[in-house]
Amino acid sequence: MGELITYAENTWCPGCGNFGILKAFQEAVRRLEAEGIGREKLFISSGIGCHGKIADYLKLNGFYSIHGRSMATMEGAKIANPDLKVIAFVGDGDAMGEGIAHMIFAAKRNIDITVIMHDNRVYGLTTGQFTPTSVLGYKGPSTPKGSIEEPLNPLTMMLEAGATFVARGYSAKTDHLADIIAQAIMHDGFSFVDVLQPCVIFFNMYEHYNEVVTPLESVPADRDEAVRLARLEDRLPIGVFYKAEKPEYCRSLYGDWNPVAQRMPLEERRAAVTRLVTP
Amino acid sequence: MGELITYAENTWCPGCGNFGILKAFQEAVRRLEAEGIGREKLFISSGIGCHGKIADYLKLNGFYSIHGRSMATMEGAKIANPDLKVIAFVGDGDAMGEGIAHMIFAAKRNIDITVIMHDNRVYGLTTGQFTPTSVLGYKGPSTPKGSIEEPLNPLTMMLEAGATFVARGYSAKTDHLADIIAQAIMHDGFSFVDVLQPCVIFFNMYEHYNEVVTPLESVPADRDEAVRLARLEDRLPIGVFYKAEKPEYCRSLYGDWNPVAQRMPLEERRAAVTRLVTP
Amino acid sequence: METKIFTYLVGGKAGEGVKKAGSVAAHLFSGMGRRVFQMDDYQSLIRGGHNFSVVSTAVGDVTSHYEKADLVVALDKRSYQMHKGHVKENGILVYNSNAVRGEAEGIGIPLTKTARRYPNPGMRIGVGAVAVLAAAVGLSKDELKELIEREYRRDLENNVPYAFDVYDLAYPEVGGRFKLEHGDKPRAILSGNQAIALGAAAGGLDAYFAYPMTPASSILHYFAAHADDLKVAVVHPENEIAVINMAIGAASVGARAMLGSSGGGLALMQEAFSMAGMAEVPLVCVLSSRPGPSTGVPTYTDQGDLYFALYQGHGEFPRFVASPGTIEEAFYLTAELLDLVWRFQTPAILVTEKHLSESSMTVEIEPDKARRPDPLMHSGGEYKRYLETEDGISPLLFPPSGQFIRWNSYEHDEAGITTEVPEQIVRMRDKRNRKYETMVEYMRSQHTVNVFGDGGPVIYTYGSTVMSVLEALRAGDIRATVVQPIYLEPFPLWEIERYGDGIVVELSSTGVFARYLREKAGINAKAVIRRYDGRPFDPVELAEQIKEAM
Amino acid sequence: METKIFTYLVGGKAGEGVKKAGSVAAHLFSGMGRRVFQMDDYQSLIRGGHNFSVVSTAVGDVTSHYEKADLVVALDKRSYQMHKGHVKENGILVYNSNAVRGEAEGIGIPLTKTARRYPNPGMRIGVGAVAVLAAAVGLSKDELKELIEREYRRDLENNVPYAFDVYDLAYPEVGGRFKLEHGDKPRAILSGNQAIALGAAAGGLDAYFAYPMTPASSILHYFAAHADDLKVAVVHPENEIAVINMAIGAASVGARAMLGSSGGGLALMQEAFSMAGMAEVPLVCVLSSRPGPSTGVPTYTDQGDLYFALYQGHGEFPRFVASPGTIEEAFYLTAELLDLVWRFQTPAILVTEKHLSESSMTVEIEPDKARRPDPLMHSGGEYKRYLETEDGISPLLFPPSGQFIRWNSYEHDEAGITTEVPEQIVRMRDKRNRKYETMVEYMRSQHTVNVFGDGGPVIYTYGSTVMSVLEALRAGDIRATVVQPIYLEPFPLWEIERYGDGIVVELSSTGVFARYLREKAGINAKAVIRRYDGRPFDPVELAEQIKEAM
Ligand SMILES: Cc1ncc(C[n+]2csc(CCOP(=O)(O)OP(=O)(O)O)c2C)c(N)n1
Ligand SMILES: Cc1ncc(C[n+]2csc(CCOP(=O)(O)OP(=O)(O)O)c2C)c(N)n1
Ligand code: SF4
Ligand code: SF4
Ligand SMILES: [Mg+2]
Ligand SMILES: [Mg+2]
Repeated sequence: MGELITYAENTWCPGCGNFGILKAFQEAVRRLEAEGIGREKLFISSGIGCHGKIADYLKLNGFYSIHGRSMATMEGAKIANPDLKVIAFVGDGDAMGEGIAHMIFAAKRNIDITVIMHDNRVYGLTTGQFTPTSVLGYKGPSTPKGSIEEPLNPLTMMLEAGATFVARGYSAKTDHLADIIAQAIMHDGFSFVDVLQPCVIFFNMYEHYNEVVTPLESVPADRDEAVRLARLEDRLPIGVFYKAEKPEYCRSLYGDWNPVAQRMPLEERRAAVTRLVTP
Repeated sequence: MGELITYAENTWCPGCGNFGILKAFQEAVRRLEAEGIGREKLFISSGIGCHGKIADYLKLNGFYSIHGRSMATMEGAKIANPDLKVIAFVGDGDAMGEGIAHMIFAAKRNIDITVIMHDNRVYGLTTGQFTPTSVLGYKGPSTPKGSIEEPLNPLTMMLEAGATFVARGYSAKTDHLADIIAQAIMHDGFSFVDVLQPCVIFFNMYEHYNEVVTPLESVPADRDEAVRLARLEDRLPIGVFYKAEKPEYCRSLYGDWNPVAQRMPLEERRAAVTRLVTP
Repeated sequence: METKIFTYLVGGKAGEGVKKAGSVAAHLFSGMGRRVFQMDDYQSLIRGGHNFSVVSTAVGDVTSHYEKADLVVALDKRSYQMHKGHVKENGILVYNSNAVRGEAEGIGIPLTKTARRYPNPGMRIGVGAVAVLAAAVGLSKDELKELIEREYRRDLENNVPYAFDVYDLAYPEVGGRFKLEHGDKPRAILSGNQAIALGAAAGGLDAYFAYPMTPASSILHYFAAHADDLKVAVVHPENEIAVINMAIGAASVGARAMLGSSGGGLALMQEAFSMAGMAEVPLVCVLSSRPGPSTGVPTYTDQGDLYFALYQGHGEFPRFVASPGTIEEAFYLTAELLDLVWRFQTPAILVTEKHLSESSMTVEIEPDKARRPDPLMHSGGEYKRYLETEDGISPLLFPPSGQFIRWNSYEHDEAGITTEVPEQIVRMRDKRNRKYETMVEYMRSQHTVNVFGDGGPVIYTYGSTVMSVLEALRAGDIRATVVQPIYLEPFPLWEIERYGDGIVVELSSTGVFARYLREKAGINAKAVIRRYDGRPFDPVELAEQIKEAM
Repeated sequence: METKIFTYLVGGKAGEGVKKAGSVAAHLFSGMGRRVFQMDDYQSLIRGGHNFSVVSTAVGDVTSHYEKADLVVALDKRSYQMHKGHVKENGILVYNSNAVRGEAEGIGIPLTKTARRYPNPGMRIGVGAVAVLAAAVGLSKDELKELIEREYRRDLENNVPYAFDVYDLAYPEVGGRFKLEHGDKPRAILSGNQAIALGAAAGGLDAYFAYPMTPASSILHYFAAHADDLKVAVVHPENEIAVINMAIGAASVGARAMLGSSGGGLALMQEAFSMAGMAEVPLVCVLSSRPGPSTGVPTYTDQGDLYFALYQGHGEFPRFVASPGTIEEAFYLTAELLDLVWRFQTPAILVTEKHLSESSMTVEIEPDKARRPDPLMHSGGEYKRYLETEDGISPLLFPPSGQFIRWNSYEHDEAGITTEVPEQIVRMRDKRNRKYETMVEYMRSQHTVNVFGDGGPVIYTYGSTVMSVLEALRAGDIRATVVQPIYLEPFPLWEIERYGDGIVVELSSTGVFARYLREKAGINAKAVIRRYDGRPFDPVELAEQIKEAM
């Protein structure tokens, strides 16, 4: 599947969890293609950070956006062309820090975009400062004596905001992750995939994750159960935590229309304008 | 208690719920003074909106800040001078829309500020557009066919973010509200008070609130119970939903120190600098 | 200083229907074939306070309200006190005698007491102000009825009899006092914000994004109300940062996108504005100014954002900045900017002011004359988003497509892949700079400067102040050459420099436009006529100032 | 073109200890009493890629690295290829023979293979580069051991024997090839960002707020590491908007506050920056630039943000914008800006670049010479936050106090209560404009422009490019008058205008500084020497360009 990858030199650190995400995503694309969703329908984006480099590596249409905004960029793309399957790759600093408002509102409005969060619990590319998901006591260059804040839980936060598809994957379990990603993209509404992604340089959690990560056997019965499971720390469940149906934003906004593909002919538009400027 | 009020002309609409908040707050100040917390220790702030005008009316030290930022302004004030009791008056558009990131992080870091949200479920001052707390179907000038988004629940959102004091009051029950506000200010950590505030012009909920508002008999046993109660809609509980102890941010940051009141003498500071610039 | 202008001023509390009364008057006049200019002065509050609406009308051109009115109707005491000095010689002052007591000047009519015969008396008295006008200009009761029915539409069973009651009270005092000539034909009345919205629509807009902020909000409201007729996707998201990033995302898949806000909102968008420069995203941003800095004076007007508008965003990148001088120009210019941003793939700022955004006037608009975007599209072969071309413009292509399309906020190579290679950085910066040269070259063939008048001393002005200046020249019967750069960036030096030194008129406290002219064109201001109390110029006063400066 | 400069260049992958090796070299030289300049070139990645560190040293002044080195140590193949052309005549090229194969030029040493005798070989080879230098400049093994112990501190049981191994391999080839004179005394080595942090501390800073962004992050890191020694509250909040609003809140209760970011971060802060203007909040904002627009090239240097830095925020309000020319100046200027913002209660931008922020050099700093804030405090009577004074400066007062203190982002009256009254709006705008006049008057008595050299053609430059130009003059033995405005706003026209036309040197693609000089002072650039590939000037090349332009 080499042709899904560009010629850009990969500059992730050897062993970085991002490789697993890249692999899983390619696998997910293959599965989608098998289901008839061609890659030309995909539109991807990413924030700035180590995670963001995936936008350089994946040979898919998209927008390498700015720190914390790729989900907003993708909401705009979706609103303009709802036929696209849009995916935002985000970092934990990116999405839970700088861009948390966009995350909450994308979930709230249940817009059909997929957010894949490379959750390494550090600002990787800016040399390891603590992020909103960093553990209490985490020592980074802005918190040399250890972080004094308790982390946010991305899953329960997104559930609280109204997300209709919430899942967690692990970059080292690429097959499982590919499956989740494919499901997330297929889901008709806002999907959030939190990916445990060890950063071998600043917060290497491989050993810990390998020990505690436990796949869910099935989707939990309801949101309360999803929340309970998402809060577990000693046994760290991965899989789909929550999946629900709710009206999708673009359809609620303008029904079965596509702003760029079904543009009103300019003549009609001008006739409409003429009506509005006629006394 | 006239001297708590400035000479500014009050321009709220007759019947607006904001009057109840203004009254309750003055009463809370009186109660705090009775407990030995003088008004000179208070530092207030507000966003922009109808709610924000309270900063013009209250004769207390403070900062009339910008839309969505008053809580950040107040975090800065608290960090600089932790001896102050700082209070941010915010709107629902202000705090759940423009400024939601600051709300979540102020709660997360459990910084000792009090946020009082004038929750009229509309952007009042900009003529009634829908806000993050507006009901599905709400018709405002930006949603003439009705809002297509489900509202956020400010209480559960703040609980999710880690707030250690979460309460709801009703502007028409000023005595009850005054009590909550006094408690919130006394609480050592982040406090959030969601105030049901009818906007008589754009979303007049007096009748409905008068019918369904029900004071809690006691503080719910735990956070889960608080969440359950906070989600009720048919019977709308008011009172303190949650109260917990957790290390306060400023003390975790620098212990028992006060940056502006216990400034290091400039000579010592320069000696320290000299050490750092000596080869 | 006699003009053929008739001015109607109605003042009262927010919620009393003041603006509506002004608008009804405007429609009455335009229905008579006259031209109309309506300016609404309101405070940042919802009920109470002091609002007023001034409508000036003439058979010929009128591009400003006048501060002094022929007929003043004061609905409350504050209006009475404020506006009793605003009655023209031979004008009439009518006041609500239930609100104003113990005052001698003018004609008292018990507007409130009369309204109490009907429900919601407080919100109805604006209708009374219309009835007074109807009587004063000699409308029959039938004509008044028709006017009320056409313009108010709602609650007619109370509004019409109330209007009749007031008409009967007023007629003996003011009946037929003003004879207004009919003009050639009825014209549409648009506010500046409506013109901007409609111009964008005519120019092919697909999606509008905005977070409410005075004085730009009514663009959002207008689009929301007309989303179905115009087939525009209209989105009001969580904040301004979402607004611009969504708009950029929309543009990146081919949507003609626009956004609007005031200074504070645009200030929040600058990071993404800079991204639009780097990624070469076509985007029109409407900046409707109010007095700043910061929250400032939200419901008033000012031109102090000029430099802010010009230099948004970090780094070097090309952009258009233009400002319409009239409401009609706002229509065409918005469409034109949509064309330009798509032609050159870079962002634009349409800078305007509350005075244009929220004032209304009679216009004659031909939607077919609006420019339509005609971007350069990819025509075959391997696609490269940032293809290095001679003119710096790379063809566009949108998904779905079998090709690789990558937009990038990082510096990049032709395909849009991130680069840190020195030569590559230089090549892309050169490409964008070449694009700027192409823009300048193109603009040389475009209409970038308006010149009014055929001789006389030069007056420089721009934005909505153009309307004030033109009216001042009429009001003061002054011969002058008014030079208005429509485009501020690229600055049309080739047009401007020929006019030499002149008088500068602007709404700012430090004379930013005069400074700009000096810095850009070496033009020295002989005098800088400034106003900066948030209010637009009054043509009569401005005429005096211009005469003095000449 | 012979200079007494010795240059050491070490290149390799991120993670191999390249920057550290440069820094150890710098300390070795400064320990010899020499002056040092170190420039680190690194990519936006954490491991791999290509980094290099260049250290130039002399007994006399040295204010830039040189692209061509006397001793190049290439730790990997890419460095070898890139830097084999960067060896000065009579210089030496040493490479890691385990990484570079089949190449003839230079001296191969098996740095990796040797490192494999110890744990973590990949991260250790930077120590080898230091050992090669030690051998080349004739250090004894004891001296090398001492150096490694002092500078690396950790893992000495492996680092020292590894260094010895490499020393032994290298000595036969390069031993004592360079004789470096000793200078007068050891000096401290500071990076620009450290100087900014320490200058602020010396100037009385109470609180520093920042969200990480290259190349400003290391100010945050430095403050975080020294929060306890310096007694500064250091906060890294959720985003840049929180940063500036917190800083403003802190200032409003009396804290001397500062923040730092790069263009994208500052872009997000503009709404609040404008609030600082309106509410008259003292605040120093550090803007450390990289090539833009947008994400641009994050770890490189540029001066294309000039106009962005000058015109931040909507509306009209006074501000200071200043840019340090050297690392020492960065120290004093930061303290000075803290003084100025408190004196005049308005925000300031310290604009600098990656090249100053992240380069290091020997400095001699006297903390007692740093200015200290001495704001005008309220001294009695009824307090009014915005008291109208002749010079526009209102006294300050902080809580707790028995008085009413209100800061306001809206236009306001003297007490800080919101106003929409026209006369009041004018008065407050006049007050802030008077304050600006006071600022300008004050700055006329201050040191606002540096002039170097005593005659010869005029060269205009600013910011870190000053260091490049000064070194180029030394390198090229050129006589010139270098004029550097330290302050860009208020622009010190009174100083600048006397110098007339000249050559302009800057790091931008369109010549923004040249344009600024033309617009502000009517100065025409005889030539604009620009570099805009993200790299700072090389003094030798720049000297040639200057000569050509003269
Ligand atoms: C507005 C803005 N602020 C700060 C930065 C600097 N920055 C670049 S990447 C990054 C952190 C990225 O962290 P995260 O999103 O967790 O990604 P990771 O590198 O860990 O994959 C930051 C703060 C930026 N590019 N833009
Ligand atoms: C950055 C910015 N965006 C938009 C606005 C315009 N604005 C002023 S008040 C307001 C809404 C206020 O709503 P809310 O916070 O709910 O307050 P309310 O008026 O309902 O009390 C808005 C959007 C602004 N002042 N600043
Ligand atoms: S720093 Fe961490 S997250 Fe970034 S590439 Fe290296 S291992 Fe991966
Ligand atoms: S608009 Fe609503 S919230 Fe605002 S003052 Fe009036 S009633 Fe109160
Ligand atoms: Mg991360
Ligand atoms: Mg509200």
